[in-house]
Amino acid sequence: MKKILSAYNIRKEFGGLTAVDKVTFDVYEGRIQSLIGPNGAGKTTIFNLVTGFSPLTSGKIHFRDTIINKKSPHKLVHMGIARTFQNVLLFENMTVLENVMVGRHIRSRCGLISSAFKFPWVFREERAIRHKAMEELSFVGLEKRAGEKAGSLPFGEQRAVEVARALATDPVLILLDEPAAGLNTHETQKLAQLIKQIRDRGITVFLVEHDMSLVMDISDHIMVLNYGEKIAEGGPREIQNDPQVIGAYLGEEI
Amino acid sequence: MSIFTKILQYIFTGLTIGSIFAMVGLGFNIIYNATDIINFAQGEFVMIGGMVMVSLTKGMNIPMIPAFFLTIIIVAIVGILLERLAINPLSNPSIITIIIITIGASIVFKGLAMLIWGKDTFILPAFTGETPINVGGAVIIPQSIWVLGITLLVVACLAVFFEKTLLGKAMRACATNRKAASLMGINVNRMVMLSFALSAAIGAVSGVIITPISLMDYHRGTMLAIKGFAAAILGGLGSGAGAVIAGFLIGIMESMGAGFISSGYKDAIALVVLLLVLFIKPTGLMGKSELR
Amino acid sequence: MRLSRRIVILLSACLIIACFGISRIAKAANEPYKIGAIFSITGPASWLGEPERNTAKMIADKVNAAGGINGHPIELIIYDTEGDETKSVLNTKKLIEKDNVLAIIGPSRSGSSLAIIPTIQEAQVPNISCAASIKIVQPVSERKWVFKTPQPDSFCAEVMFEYMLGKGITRVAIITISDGFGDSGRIELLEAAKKKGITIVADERYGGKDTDMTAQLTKIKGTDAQAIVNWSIGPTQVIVTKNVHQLGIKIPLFQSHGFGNTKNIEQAGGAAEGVLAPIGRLLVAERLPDYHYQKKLLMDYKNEYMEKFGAEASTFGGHAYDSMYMVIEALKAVGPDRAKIRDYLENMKGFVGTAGLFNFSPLDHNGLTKESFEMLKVKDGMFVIAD
Amino acid sequence: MNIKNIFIFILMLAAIVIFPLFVPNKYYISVMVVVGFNVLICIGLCMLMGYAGQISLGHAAFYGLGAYTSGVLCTKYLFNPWLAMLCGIIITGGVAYLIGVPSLKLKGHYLAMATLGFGEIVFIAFNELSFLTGGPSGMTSIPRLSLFGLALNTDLRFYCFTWVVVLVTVILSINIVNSRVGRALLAIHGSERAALAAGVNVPAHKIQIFVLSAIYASIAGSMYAHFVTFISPSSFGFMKSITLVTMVVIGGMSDIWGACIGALILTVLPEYLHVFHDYEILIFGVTLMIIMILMPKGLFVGAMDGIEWIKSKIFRKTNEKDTVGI
Repeated sequence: MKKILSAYNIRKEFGGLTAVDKVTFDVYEGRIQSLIGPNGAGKTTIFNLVTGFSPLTSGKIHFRDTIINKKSPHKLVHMGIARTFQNVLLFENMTVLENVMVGRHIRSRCGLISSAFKFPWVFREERAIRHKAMEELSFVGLEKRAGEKAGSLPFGEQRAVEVARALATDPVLILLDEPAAGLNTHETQKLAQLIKQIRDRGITVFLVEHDMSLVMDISDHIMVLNYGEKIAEGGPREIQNDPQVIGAYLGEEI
Repeated sequence: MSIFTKILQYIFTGLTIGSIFAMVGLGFNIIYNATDIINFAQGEFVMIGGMVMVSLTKGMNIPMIPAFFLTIIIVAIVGILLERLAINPLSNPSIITIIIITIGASIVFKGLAMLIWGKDTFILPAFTGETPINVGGAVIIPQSIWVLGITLLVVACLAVFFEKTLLGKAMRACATNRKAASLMGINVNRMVMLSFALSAAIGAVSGVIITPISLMDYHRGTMLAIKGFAAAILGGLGSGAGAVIAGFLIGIMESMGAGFISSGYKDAIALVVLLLVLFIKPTGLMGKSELR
Repeated sequence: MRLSRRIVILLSACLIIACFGISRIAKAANEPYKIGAIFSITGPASWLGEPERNTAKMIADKVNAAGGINGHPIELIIYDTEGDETKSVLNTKKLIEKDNVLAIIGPSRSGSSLAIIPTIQEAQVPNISCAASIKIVQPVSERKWVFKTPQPDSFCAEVMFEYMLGKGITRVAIITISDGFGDSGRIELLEAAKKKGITIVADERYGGKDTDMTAQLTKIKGTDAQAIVNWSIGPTQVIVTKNVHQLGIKIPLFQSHGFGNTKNIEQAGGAAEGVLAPIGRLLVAERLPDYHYQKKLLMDYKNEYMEKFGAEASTFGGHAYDSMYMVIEALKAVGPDRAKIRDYLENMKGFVGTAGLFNFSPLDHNGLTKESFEMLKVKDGMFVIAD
Repeated sequence: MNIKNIFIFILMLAAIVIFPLFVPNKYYISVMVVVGFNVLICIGLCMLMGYAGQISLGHAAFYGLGAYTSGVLCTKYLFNPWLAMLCGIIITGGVAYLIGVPSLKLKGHYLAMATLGFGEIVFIAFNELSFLTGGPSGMTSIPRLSLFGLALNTDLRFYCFTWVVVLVTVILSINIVNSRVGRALLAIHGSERAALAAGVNVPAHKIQIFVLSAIYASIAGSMYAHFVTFISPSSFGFMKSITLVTMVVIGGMSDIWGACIGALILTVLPEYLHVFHDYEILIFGVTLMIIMILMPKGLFVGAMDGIEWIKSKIFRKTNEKDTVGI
C-alpha cells in the first residue's frame, strides 16, 4: 500500500499550551482511516495542521512526495486534499448548487477579465462547472435541493452539501471532521454508506469521529489520540481491546 | 530653549490632547464591549457635552459644579434616546448597517446642535484661572492638569465599576457572552442601554473639560470620533486600558511629530504608526482577536 | 411589536417632512431681477457663509421694501456650498441654468471661488466673489467675468510687513492653517517677505480641526523671531492666540484679515490683548472721524445688522454687502443684461463699500488699494487703530 | 445576465436616453454627470463590500488619486488626458495593491480603521505636496477631454460619455459577479474558512477586487477632474468616503443595482432637501437612519423583497415564508 499522507513528529502549541505533541502517523491510499480520542485530544487540531489552516510549531507533513508544512489551504486543495468542518461551514447566502460550484473553483480558470467580457470559453467552463456540481449533488442525493438557499436546509442535508462541495474539488484525500455529529441513526447509516462510496471512488478518507459504532463499522485503520499524543493504532478489533484506549475513554462509551 | 524643555512641552501638549482621544476611545469601548457596536456618534456626545455646559453656565447662570453634573445627566439621556430609538429596534444588524446608522445619528446630532446653538464657536472659562505653571522651562496651563486629572479619575472609576460592583460585573458578563448572561438572569437589553448612557456620560465629561482649551462648535464631533476610534483600534477593541494608553500615545506622537518632523504631516505620522501596528499585530496593542 | 415601532418612526418622520414642506409658499412678483448667491452656509466655514447670507438677504429685503430696482423687485436665490468644491460648481450651474440669474455673488471660500471660474467664464455670467485669494481675479484676461470685493491677501501681508519694518522687526515666524485660505496667505507672506526684506525664521502649519498649536508654537519660541504671524479664519485663530499667551511668548502676534470679528476677542479673553491685524474699517467704525468717507456707510450697516440679527457685523458680511450693492447699482444703471452688467462693473469707479474705495478697471477686478486696510490692535477688549 | 438584470438594464438605458430630451434645464444634466461618477465608484465599492464582504472607509482616496494623477499630469507635464487617465489607473491600482496586501488581512472594524487611516494619509498628502498638487487651494485649468476630435465641452456631451462608461461598467461588473469570480467573492463573504477549504485563494481574490474597485474610483476621479476642471483636496476627504459607503449601503449592497440606486438617490436627494435650508442636515440624517432601521438591506433589496412578497400574496404560493425585510 502506498502512503498518501505522512506526518512526522508534528507538534502544535497555542501560547504555551501543547495541543498536539510529537505525533507521527501515516495515511494509506484507498483506505478509510479514522482518528479518535476523547474531547480535547487534539483531533481537529491535527486536521487544521494537515489542511494548512494553522501552522505547525515543529515537525513535517508529507503529502505524497511533497512537504506541505507551509502551504496555504487553497494550494492543498489544489493538490487534492479536501475537508469538511465539525460545525458545518456553508455559504448560507448562496444556493445549494452554488455552494457546490464553489468547490469547482480550484479546477477552473476563468479570471476577472475573461469573466467580465464573457468570452466564449467562459460559457463552456461555466457549463462544465454546473454539470460536475450537479453530479456531486446527486452523488450525495440532494439534486432536488439544488435551487434552495443552503441556510434553509435541515442540518443533516447541510452536512451532505458540505461533503459534495469537498468532493467537487476532485480530491484524492478527504478529511471529514465529525460528519455524524448531530445526525440521527437513520442519517448516520446513510452517511456510512456515503463514506464507503467515496472510498470506492478511489478517494482516501481520513475521518475524525465520535460515533464509535460508525468508526468501528467503516474504518480500515484507527488511530487514537489522547492529550495531544498518539496512544494506539491498528485495526478496529485491536483498538477495541487495547487497554490504554479503554483507559483513555474511561467514563466514555466505546 | 533646550531640547529637554521642548520635549517636555511636547509631552504636556500631547497628554492634553491625548486625554480627549483616550476618553472618546474609552467611550467606544464601553459600547463595543456590551454590544459589538462601534458608535460613530461618540464624538457628538463630546460636542453636545461642551455645548450644553455652555448653555447651562452662560445662558442660565447655573454654577459650575451643579451644571457639570446636569450636563452629564442630559447627555446620558441623549445616549439612552439614541439606543432606544435607533439601535434597539434592529434585530441582528451587520457591522456596516450599524456604522451607517450611527453615522446617520451623528449627522442628526450635528444638525440639531446647529439649530439649537447656531454656527458660532463657544468657549467656557478655565476651571481655575489661566495662569500657566512653569515646569522645567516648559509651561502647563491649569486646565490641562484638570483634563489629565479628570481623565485618570474617570479611568479609575470605570475600573472600579467594572471590577467591583455587581452592575459592572453584569455588564462585563454581557460582553463575554450575551446568551449566557441572559440565562443568568441579567437583563441584557437594559445593560446595552446602560452602556450607551455610560459612554455618553463620559463623552459629556470630556466635552466639558476640553471646551476651555479647544473651544466648541457644532462641527467638532466628527474629528473627535475619528481620533477616538483610532485610539480604540490602536489599543485593541475591548480593552479600556489599551484605548487610554493608545489615546495618550497618539496625542504625544502628534505633538512630537509637529515639533520635530513637520506640523503639516503630524496627523499622517500618527496614522502611519497606527497602520504599522495593525499590520504587525492585527488586533491592536492589547486587543483580543475579534470574532467574525 | 417591532413592526409597530417601525411604523411609528416612519410616520413621525413623514409628519416632520410634511410640516416643513407646507411652510414654503411661493410668491409671485412683477418681473423680478434674479440675483444668485452661493455661500458656505453650513460646514466647516459656516462662520463665513452665515453673515454673508444674512447681509445679502437684509439688503434684498431693504431694496424690495423701498420699491425694488427701478420698480423691479430683487429675487435673491441663495445656495449652500457646504464649503465643498463639487457642490459649488453644481450650485453655480444651477443658478445659471435653472434659475437664470443675472449675476452671482460669492462663494465664501477661495477654493470654491477658483473652482467655479471655468463655469462662470463659459456661461458668461458676472460673478463677484467674496473670497480673499488674489488668484481669483488674476490674470484678468482669463477672469473676464469675475470680480471680488475682499482685500487681497497680498495687501494684508504687505501692510503687515510694512508696519513691522516701521517698528524695527525683521525676523518673523509664520504659522498658517492648511486650507485654501491659509495656503494662499502663506504664499503671499513668503513673497511679500522677499519683497520687503523680512526673514522668515519659522514656517509652521496646522489643520483646520486642530485643538492645540502649542507644539508648533514651542518650536517658534525656540527661534529668534521678533514677531509671529498667524494666518487662519475661525476658531483656530482664538486657539493660537491663547496658546501664544499660555506659552508666555512675549513677541507681538499678528493675525490676518480673517480676524475681523469681535467674537474672536471675546473668546480669547485676556489673551487677545495686544494682537495686531490689518483689517477693514468696519470694526472700528465708531472710532473713525466723522468726515471719513466710509463712516456713515459702516455705521449704518453695523446698526442695521445688529437690529436685524442681534449680532455684531463682521467684515465677511461686509464683503457680501459690497457685492450686493455693486450688482444693484449695475442693474439700476443698465438693466437686466449679463454682458452690460459686467461692462458696467469693470468700469465702476469711486464705489464706496465696507472694504474701502473700489476703482475697477479692465486690468484690476478687485479695485482696492492697500489703503483699504487699517492696522488694528486689540486694546481693553476692543479693536483700536494701532499707532 | 438573467431576466431581472436585462429588464433593469433596458429600463436604465431607456431612462438615460430619455432623460436629456425631457429635462427642464441643463443643470440637471450636470447633476446626472456627477451621479454617474458616484455610480461608477459605488459599483466597485459594492463588489468589495456587498460581494466580498470587505469594508472600506477610504475609497475617496482612490477617487482623489485618479483625479490628481490626471490633474497633475495634464497641467504640469502636458500629458494627453487619456494617457493621464491610464496612468491614474495604474498608479491607483498599484497603491491599492500595496495598501491592500497588509490591510485585507485585518477584519471588521480593524479593516475599517486601516482604510480610514489610509484615506486620511492620502488626503494629508494632497494638502501637503503643494509643489505637485497646489496644496489646499487646489489646482485649476485642467483641460477637458476630447473623443475622436470631438471636445467634451458641453454638459450634454459629457453626460453621454459618462453614462456610456457607466453602462459598460455595469455590464462588466454584472458579468463578474455572476461568474466563477463572483461566486468566490460571495463565498469569502459567507465564510473565509469555508472558502479556503473549498479551494478559493481568499487573499488573492480580496486584493483583486480591492484593486478593481480602486480602479473604478480612479476612472471616476479622472473624469471628475476633466469635467469640473478644478480639483482640491476637500472633495476627497473622509466625508466623501463615508458618503460613498452610505450610498452603497442605502441602495442595498448585495446587488449592483442597489449601489446604482443608492448613488442616484443620495446625489439627487440634497437637491430637493435644499428647500429646508438649515434643517437640511437634520432631515438628511433622519432619512438615513430611517431607511437603515426599516430596510437594513437597503432600498433596492427591500423593494425586491417587497415585490416578491406581493407576488406571493397574489399567487398564494405554498411557501408562506416572510421574506420581507420589515
